[in-house]
Amino acid sequence: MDKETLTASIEAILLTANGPVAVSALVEALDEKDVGAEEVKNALTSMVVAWDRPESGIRLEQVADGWRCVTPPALDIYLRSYHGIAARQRLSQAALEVLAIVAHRQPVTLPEINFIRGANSASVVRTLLERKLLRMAGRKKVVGKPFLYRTSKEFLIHFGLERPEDLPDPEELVRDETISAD
Amino acid sequence: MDKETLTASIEAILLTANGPVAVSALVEALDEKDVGAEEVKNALTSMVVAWDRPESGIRLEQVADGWRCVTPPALDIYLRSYHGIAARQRLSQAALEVLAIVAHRQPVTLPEINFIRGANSASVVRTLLERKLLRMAGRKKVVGKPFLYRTSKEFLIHFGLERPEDLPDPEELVRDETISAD
Amino acid sequence: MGEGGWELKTQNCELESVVSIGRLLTVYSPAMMTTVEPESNVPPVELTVFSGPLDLLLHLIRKNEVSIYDIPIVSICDQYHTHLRAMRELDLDVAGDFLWMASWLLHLKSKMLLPSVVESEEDPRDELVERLLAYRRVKELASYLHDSDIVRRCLWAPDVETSISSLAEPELDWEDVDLRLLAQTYLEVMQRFEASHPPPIEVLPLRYKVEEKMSDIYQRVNMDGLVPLLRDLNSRSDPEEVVAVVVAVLELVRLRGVFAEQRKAFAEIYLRPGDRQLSNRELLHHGENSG
Repeated sequence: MDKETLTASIEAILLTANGPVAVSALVEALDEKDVGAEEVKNALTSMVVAWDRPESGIRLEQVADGWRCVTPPALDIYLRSYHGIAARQRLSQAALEVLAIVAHRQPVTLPEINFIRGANSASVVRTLLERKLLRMAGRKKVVGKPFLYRTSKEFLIHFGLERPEDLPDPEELVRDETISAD
Repeated sequence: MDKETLTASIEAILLTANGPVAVSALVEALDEKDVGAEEVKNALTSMVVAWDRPESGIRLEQVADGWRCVTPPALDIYLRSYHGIAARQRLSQAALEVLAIVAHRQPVTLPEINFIRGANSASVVRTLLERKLLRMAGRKKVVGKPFLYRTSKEFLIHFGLERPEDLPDPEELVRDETISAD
Repeated sequence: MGEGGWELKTQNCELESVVSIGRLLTVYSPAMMTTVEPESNVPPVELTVFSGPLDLLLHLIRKNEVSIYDIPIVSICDQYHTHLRAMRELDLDVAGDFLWMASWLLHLKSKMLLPSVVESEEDPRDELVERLLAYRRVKELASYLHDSDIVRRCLWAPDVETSISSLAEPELDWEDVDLRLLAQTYLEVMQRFEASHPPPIEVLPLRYKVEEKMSDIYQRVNMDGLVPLLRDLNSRSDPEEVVAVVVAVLELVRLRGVFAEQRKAFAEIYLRPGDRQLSNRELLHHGENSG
């Protein structure tokens, strides 16, 4: 397979795929003798550069253990205008806190979340489950068998992370020990 | 609006639109003083040329009611191959329904599943057996001795459960899983 | 401390943006401030003042510019209670979590006021400090996620058709199928099943026994010689009784114990004695069949 067809095939797959595409899936789909993970990765890296131009309406990003195409944030205003979307529901402070706790300590139960936040988080957790940013991941082997929660693939995609571990260490985010950072 | 942003915006709209986009819709979405139908048409014509290269995985074409992006037919073979692979990681709504029925009523026979779903589920059950999410568990002692199905060990692992009995009561789970855990 | 403890309303505007809606008050933490931008035409419905008691405590510590490791419990406790009072005056729903923290602070305050008996005794504030530090880390991460969300929510994924039509991938990602989705799907399937298989109509036994009505009418006809059926039916208000009477009459006519006559359509139906004498057994036998 020549380099041009390789690039074209990857582009076509990424644009029609439903979510991030793993390199291994690309290699398997192309199924050509001379195409290995290295070739695919090289092609992807060149594409990242090639697409990063002001006249390009699409970018390539690495997220949730795969690659996906997205539009640049600056074009959101025109896209919202075309698709007729006035506003999106945003995440409340409580929701962001619950996400932070789950992302950092998963798998985690609701009583644990409540304790860390110092506030009841039942309805927030439910909303986040409905928005598919959290998912249930079994039950903890303690009295009452509380459900365990994890962040979902959707969470990684939304926040642009490859893995939950890629979130910054909150310890480093705290800038001042005496006066709480803001 | 400069020419580059114009091109990028049009590209982003075309790629995220589901179906052909009329020039008038583009003009309306961009809603800028200096952008008229002429500018948009010129940009589109330049894009047709720019995208028509061997390393491009997408083409721009004019159809009856506007402009749309399509993948070149030569890449069909790779797209088919990729989407086949992707389907393996995914589950159809029918498969999820069968899985839910077996999970909550196991052991259960195919005629029973068919009766509840109101649709023949033989091929779905076969797929779920192949994916090792269901397993056969003997035959029911009724006329015809139909096979009984249960969820598999893989199923339990995926949902983080130790035993099938740990599966929560669906009514309770959906109503107040987050409240009762308090 | 200003009136009702809401001095941040006037003094700390650059830190906390305060939106007054009637008597209700919305305080956005700094992280939330950026989202107050009129991206939406939906008014902010969330009237949480602080996202929890720990959030309020952190705010007080920052405002007093004191160290988190050496919290002046007495003064912070008083300020905390002033805030609670203000929240109640504003009719805000003060959650139990806030009250629980209030009592903990009171407990700490009393301990701090007691002369320390043993020098090496553990600082009663240790647990609180630990929880505040843990919560602050959560807040930092939440603020990072917030900033990320602001940019990332502006990204759109492509939706390109292929020249081949049958490519539609199954819609569900197996990785994201969890217990909740499974339970929801099960309930939907069962709802659909119940909707297409409505329960059989339950036939309740008549409250009036046909055989009773039969002997009743049979006796009346034989006694009076002539009974106007429609007038009789009109005098009965319970439809179930009307049904029982009609069935009883039909049965009596069938058994030839009673004759029914009507001169013309819609005219009165007269019952008169038939040409057979009915035994009690015949009247009761019917009852056995109709239950």
